[in-house]
Amino acid sequence: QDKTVKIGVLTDNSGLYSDLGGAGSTLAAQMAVEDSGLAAKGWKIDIVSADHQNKPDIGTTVARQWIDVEKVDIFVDVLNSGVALAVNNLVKEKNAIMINTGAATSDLTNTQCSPNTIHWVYDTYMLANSTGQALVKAGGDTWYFLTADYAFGHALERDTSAVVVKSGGKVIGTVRHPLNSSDFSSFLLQAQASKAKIIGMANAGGDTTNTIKQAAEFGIVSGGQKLAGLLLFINDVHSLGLKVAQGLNFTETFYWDLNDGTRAFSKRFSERMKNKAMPSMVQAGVYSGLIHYFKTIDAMGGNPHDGVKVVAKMKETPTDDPLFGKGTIRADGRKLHPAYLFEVKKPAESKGPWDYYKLVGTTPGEQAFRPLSESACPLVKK
Amino acid sequence: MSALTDDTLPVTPRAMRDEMIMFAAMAVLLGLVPMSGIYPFFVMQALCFALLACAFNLLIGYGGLLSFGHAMFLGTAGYCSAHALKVWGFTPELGILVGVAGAAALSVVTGFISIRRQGIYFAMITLALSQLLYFIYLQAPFTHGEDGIQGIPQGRLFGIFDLSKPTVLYYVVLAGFLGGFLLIYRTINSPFGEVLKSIRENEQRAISLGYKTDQYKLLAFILSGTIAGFAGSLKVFVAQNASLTDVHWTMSGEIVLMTLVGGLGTVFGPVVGAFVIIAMQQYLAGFGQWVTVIQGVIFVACVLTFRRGIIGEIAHYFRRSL
Amino acid sequence: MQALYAQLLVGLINGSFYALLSLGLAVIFGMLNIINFAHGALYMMGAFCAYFLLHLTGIGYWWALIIAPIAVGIFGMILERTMLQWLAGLDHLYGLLLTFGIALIVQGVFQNYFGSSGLPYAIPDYPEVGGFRGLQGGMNLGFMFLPIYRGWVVVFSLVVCLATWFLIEKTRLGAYLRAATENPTLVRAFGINVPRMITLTYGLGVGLAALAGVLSAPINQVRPLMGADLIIVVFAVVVIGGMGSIMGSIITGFALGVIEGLTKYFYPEASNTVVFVLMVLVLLVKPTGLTGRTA
Amino acid sequence: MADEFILETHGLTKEFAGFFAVRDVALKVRRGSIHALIGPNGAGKTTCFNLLTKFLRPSAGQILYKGQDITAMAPADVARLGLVRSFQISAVFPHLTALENVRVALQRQHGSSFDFWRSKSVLDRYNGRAIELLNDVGLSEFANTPAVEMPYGRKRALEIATTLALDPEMMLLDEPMAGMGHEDIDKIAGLIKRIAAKHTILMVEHNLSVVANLSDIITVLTRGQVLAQGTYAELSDDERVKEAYLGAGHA
Amino acid sequence: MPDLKMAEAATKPAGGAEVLSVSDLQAWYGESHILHGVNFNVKAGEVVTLLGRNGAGKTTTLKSVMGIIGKRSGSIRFNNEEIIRASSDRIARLGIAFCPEERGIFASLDVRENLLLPPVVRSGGLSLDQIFELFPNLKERLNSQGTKLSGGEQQMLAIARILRTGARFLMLDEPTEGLAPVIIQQIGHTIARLKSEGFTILLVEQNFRFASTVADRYYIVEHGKVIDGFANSELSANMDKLHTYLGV
Ligand SMILES: Nc1ncnc2c1ncn2[C@@H]1O[C@H](COP(=O)(O)OP(=O)(O)OP(=O)(O)O)[C@@H](O)[C@H]1O
Ligand SMILES: Nc1ncnc2c1ncn2[C@@H]1O[C@H](COP(=O)(O)OP(=O)(O)OP(=O)(O)O)[C@@H](O)[C@H]1O
Ligand SMILES: [Mg+2]
Ligand SMILES: [Mg+2]
Repeated sequence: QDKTVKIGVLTDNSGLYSDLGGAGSTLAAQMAVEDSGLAAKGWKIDIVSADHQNKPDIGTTVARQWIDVEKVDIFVDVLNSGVALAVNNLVKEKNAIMINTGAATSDLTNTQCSPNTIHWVYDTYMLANSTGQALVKAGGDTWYFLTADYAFGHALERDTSAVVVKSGGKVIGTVRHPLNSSDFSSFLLQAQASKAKIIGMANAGGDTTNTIKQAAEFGIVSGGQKLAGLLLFINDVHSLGLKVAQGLNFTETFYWDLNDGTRAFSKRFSERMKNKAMPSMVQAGVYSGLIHYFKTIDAMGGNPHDGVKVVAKMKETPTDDPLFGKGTIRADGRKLHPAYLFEVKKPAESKGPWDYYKLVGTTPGEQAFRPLSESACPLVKK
Repeated sequence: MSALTDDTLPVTPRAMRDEMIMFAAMAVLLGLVPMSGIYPFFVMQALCFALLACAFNLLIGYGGLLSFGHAMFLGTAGYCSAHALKVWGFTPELGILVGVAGAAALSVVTGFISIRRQGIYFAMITLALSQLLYFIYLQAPFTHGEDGIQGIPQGRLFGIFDLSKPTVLYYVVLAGFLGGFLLIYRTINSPFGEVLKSIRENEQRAISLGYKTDQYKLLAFILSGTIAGFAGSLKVFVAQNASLTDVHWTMSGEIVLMTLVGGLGTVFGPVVGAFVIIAMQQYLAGFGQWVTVIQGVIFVACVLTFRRGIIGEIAHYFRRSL
Repeated sequence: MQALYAQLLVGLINGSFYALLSLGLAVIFGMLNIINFAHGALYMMGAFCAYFLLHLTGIGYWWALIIAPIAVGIFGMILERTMLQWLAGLDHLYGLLLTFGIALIVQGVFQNYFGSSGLPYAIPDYPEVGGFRGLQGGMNLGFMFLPIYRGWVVVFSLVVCLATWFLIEKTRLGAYLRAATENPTLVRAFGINVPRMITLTYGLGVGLAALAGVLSAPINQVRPLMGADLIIVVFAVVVIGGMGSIMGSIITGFALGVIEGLTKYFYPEASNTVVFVLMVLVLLVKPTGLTGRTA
Repeated sequence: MADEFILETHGLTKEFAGFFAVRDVALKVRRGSIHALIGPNGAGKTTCFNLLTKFLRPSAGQILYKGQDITAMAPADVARLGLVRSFQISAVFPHLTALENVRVALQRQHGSSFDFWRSKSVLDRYNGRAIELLNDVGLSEFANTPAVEMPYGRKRALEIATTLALDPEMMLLDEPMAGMGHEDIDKIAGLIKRIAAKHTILMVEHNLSVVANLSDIITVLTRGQVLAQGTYAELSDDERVKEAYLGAGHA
Repeated sequence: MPDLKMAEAATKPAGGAEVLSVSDLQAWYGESHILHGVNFNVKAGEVVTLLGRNGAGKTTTLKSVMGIIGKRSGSIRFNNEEIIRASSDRIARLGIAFCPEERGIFASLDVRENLLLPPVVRSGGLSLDQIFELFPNLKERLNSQGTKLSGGEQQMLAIARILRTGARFLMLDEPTEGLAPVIIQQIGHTIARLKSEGFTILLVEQNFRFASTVADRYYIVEHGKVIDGFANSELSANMDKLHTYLGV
């Protein structure tokens, strides 16, 4: 029996998203290997990692070389939708595996779904759905969108508007800002003037954090309007500081302080991180996904090099790990687990660094993600 | 722009012979790659960038025009080809044609706007134009924004060569590269090239001799942009995607870096530079966070210590032009 | 209509950042003939410097406004002495490439140590004067809520811009610098210590970038890449204003802020591109920019 | 008329922000003559040249070349009509060899300058003519020297060779002898004399012995206006010319 | 070198202390060795002219004294201070002023700024009024861009601006090039006047006729060496030699 596997952590090590994945993803993969106990059972597991610099062509070249030369079996992380979609095609062509924990695009399990890919942590549909639904339910029934003017922003806005309307709310306006703006005051003034209860930020990364910071300055939150982040991570909150970020609402599928399992893992993780950071949901996803993968190949006994076969097996097996709890993987490659709506604590409520979130609501996995009935994935038999 | 060219030596018949020998050696070496066990995709990508850098070098090294927006031709041709191949279902040769035509059209327009500007203004206006284009591509629906055009079919070139076979693809790319390279080489050493050099040296004087210098510069710009576009179209077959990174200004910076490392205004410098930089990107990818820092260090080291570039330094050492 | 006033004012505020940054660039270009691609990185260093001062030593905003530009300025002078100096007399291209490399290094190093998402920096809440706590809070102008801090930014940068303009255009320094750009050997042969003057000027330009960094720290995330994209826009401002023209960049900086503000209001999708379109138009009509000296 | 005078200007005027560098100049250059334009510094001689070769646009007036109105033409077109200039500050292509410098000019005349697909060895057929021209100005030994490495005087000679390569009907020479040593001056003067057999020459020069030796007719310009015109002998007696240009001590 | 010895003998001090003495000066442009041991001296209050063919190394000699040639060796003493190693700004502040042959007018400065550019190193320079009296053209064109001046006006400006600085030792590289005869005469008068006021002047000239009206002594430069020298009084005796050296 061939009991060797190679894991490729393909991530952004140097760019905009390096805090989310980057070195932390590699660490999470290592911890998964250590915790799997497979080495004791005669498995030989190697990890390679590389920086795709958020460039699809670099990503595919590295990935192709990994598959052809280094014999990598499985890709994890693969942040950045552009890179993820490119690698998705390649992995399918070469019959390898991708457990994507970093990309936001829900196309990975919709039009672009593949028998070789599992989308683990989150996607735009889920974020829109969870945040939109929960906030409307809590009384935030008028929305104004601040949307980054490119495909990703449009998708987030479109999905969220649909949810808002479906839940009985109303969208009273939208302003589209260019990607990577440094100043949002004009847009915020327009949002403020709209008097909407919720200002939905359909953007990401630096755009979102700057929006939040400047919203605080223009007294938007203190004026009674609420900011809803449609894609925000704990690292963003950490970098904003509670003073500015307090009161924000948004969805994540992992938080270090959810339960004993998450706390134990996160403590071990952060001790080994250079800057003592807690794991992001992307990094947690790398760990969780690999644990499930290891369980599956161990059960198969060996020869884990047929990607389609392994993924099919993974889909058959229910998932269970300390970070995301029990869950399943659907036919379209979507991993299901609960989505949590968090609100950022006030500075006074926080007990220390990284103690940032209050849990506001939970949506079960089956309701949080795009239902199969709406799926355009050819793998789904209707 | 005279400081740029202090080290270029006049081309003598002997230099041309040296260059032909170098070229033959390069062609043979590259031809042997698939048998050598070297990973062909790496070489293919490097070849595309090498052609791109050569095209850029035509403009700066021989026309004295620094374009800081050459990525726009790469990206435009890439998007055009990708769209033609994927959405319209064109054959590879037609796909390439569409890409090259797109880049050529773009170079006519941008060249017309920028060519009358001098020196640093030229660099800035090309940078601005490419940035303008970047934002357009970011928002245009057919490019799929930051997701890019993915999974482009490779097809059969002229109905014969199956491009999904790496070896076949390799030789097609190699042939494309060598063809482009020869065209550039010929341009540099043509009657037109001579006029271009004299314009770079002293434009006022060239005018007083009756040359309409703008027309010559424009032709050089169009040639350069078109060949850069050809490189972009070839790259589509290698990477099988077309994305925003190819039009971003950092890509333009990389093109400059490649040419600089290899040797500005040398015939083979851009090729060597492209291989070095692409190899670095591939092999440093494992170094993670330090990639950009290392790239920066190379820039600085290059400018400070071997400004002539690798080939330039070698040529200077042997007092040859390469 | 009221909303329009608000947009104009907000545009003016952004304009003051453009003005400060392009002023520094213009000083460095006009006087040293270097296209300082590292400007964005140095701007970022200014912001980080303010952050370190506050979080490591407890030194607050007001002192940071003085210390950070000086510290970063000294860093710039070291760069000039150790690297840029050797490029004197070479083509523009090399200065541009060298500073591009420096920018990559500086940004890369910061990113390695501080991650990409950035660090917080608050608006100063001291001294307390009258009803104001430092520069926090805002006032209602009727047509908009103006954060005090934004008002401060406009006024302060205007003062700095004019002072720099005066220093360079109205004293002998400017003539020395311009002459030294053209023919440093000869100026030196007139008895002027050109290398030292150039070093100090680069320090000044860099200091201006750092100052803009400190000013922006309380309103933008302090991120390693905060200057990377801004720099291209600022280049455009300098080009439109006429490379090397001090007043040109100041005016264009403020004007661009306003134009961008209006675009954000009427056609936000184009607010990133408007500057480049403007630049192409200006250059087509006036090749040397609005106030540029002939090349 | 057009036969007799190859170049005529009427009311030629150039104003720079209120300052008249050239004012209402009527110039007639006879075909086949050597016509000198002299005058104190700042009189407007170079500006005149710039106007004639279209490097500057006249504020007013008209320029006729071979009877054709060239007032609104582009500089390159004027050069193509056979009206070619040299510069007051030497203008060569510094990193090309002397031979290549001359060849660039020869090439322009014979077309094919846009041919980027042909080898430049097609240019070799101009080498013979280029070397001939270099010999004429005494630069044969420098044929393969890059212009930048040549002494100043030789650069001037090279510039003349390059201009001659265009075989212009009319040459405008702006201080061709400036900065040259005596031997060179004699050489170039001889050269100009020889050229003048077939070409018309309009020349600015401060070296009086050269002007005296070479020129058929002299126009004196002061403050942008024509002060006098005549042969050297006529003018050296003219009090106004003495005062404005030659200076008191002039013998 | 019997010639040179003769030359030195012929130029034994006619009075005044040595202001500048250059011995065994060698200079290089990059790789190319241009000056191969130049020897000469200039005494206080003298006008000394370097003559020589194009490319002989006259300009290079002046530039070496000024400290703006990259590589040089030998000895240059100015008022008994060794300056071969000094930086050019320091040399300027010692009181040497240089007017280069390519004029060095700054395009980005207007005429006034060009004129006022060189800092005053010592009192006793010409006032602006005196300068305008000398070169009336400049007064008219004060606000014009420096390089928009006519060639001759630029030459005037280049000379004028160093007269302001108060340096007592002037080096003029072909100051009459491109000037009209009237102006050349004026410059001749100026040099005479400066000399009478105690200025010391080192001149490089092609225009031998002009040089002969102002110079006290001549040195002949050829192939990077001083090969001969004589005083103005010995001029007629040396006319033949001059012919062979310069082709005058
Ligand atoms: N572009 C310009 N802008 C402003 N003034 C100018 C310009 N060009 C020339 N002038 C002025 O016009 C006058 C005539 O200049 P021009 O160069 O024609 O003189 P010139 O007769 O050639 O003198 P020289 O013998 O010294 O070369 C000068 O006073 C000069 O300052
Ligand atoms: N920048 C330079 N690089 C290389 N060689 C140079 C340079 N400048 C001058 N030379 C060479 O040095 C030699 C001496 O030049 P220099 O300028 O001193 O001569 P000169 O006596 O002043 O001549 P001229 O009368 O023409 O001004 C010449 O052979 C010249 O070609
Ligand atoms: Mg003139
Ligand atoms: Mg000289």
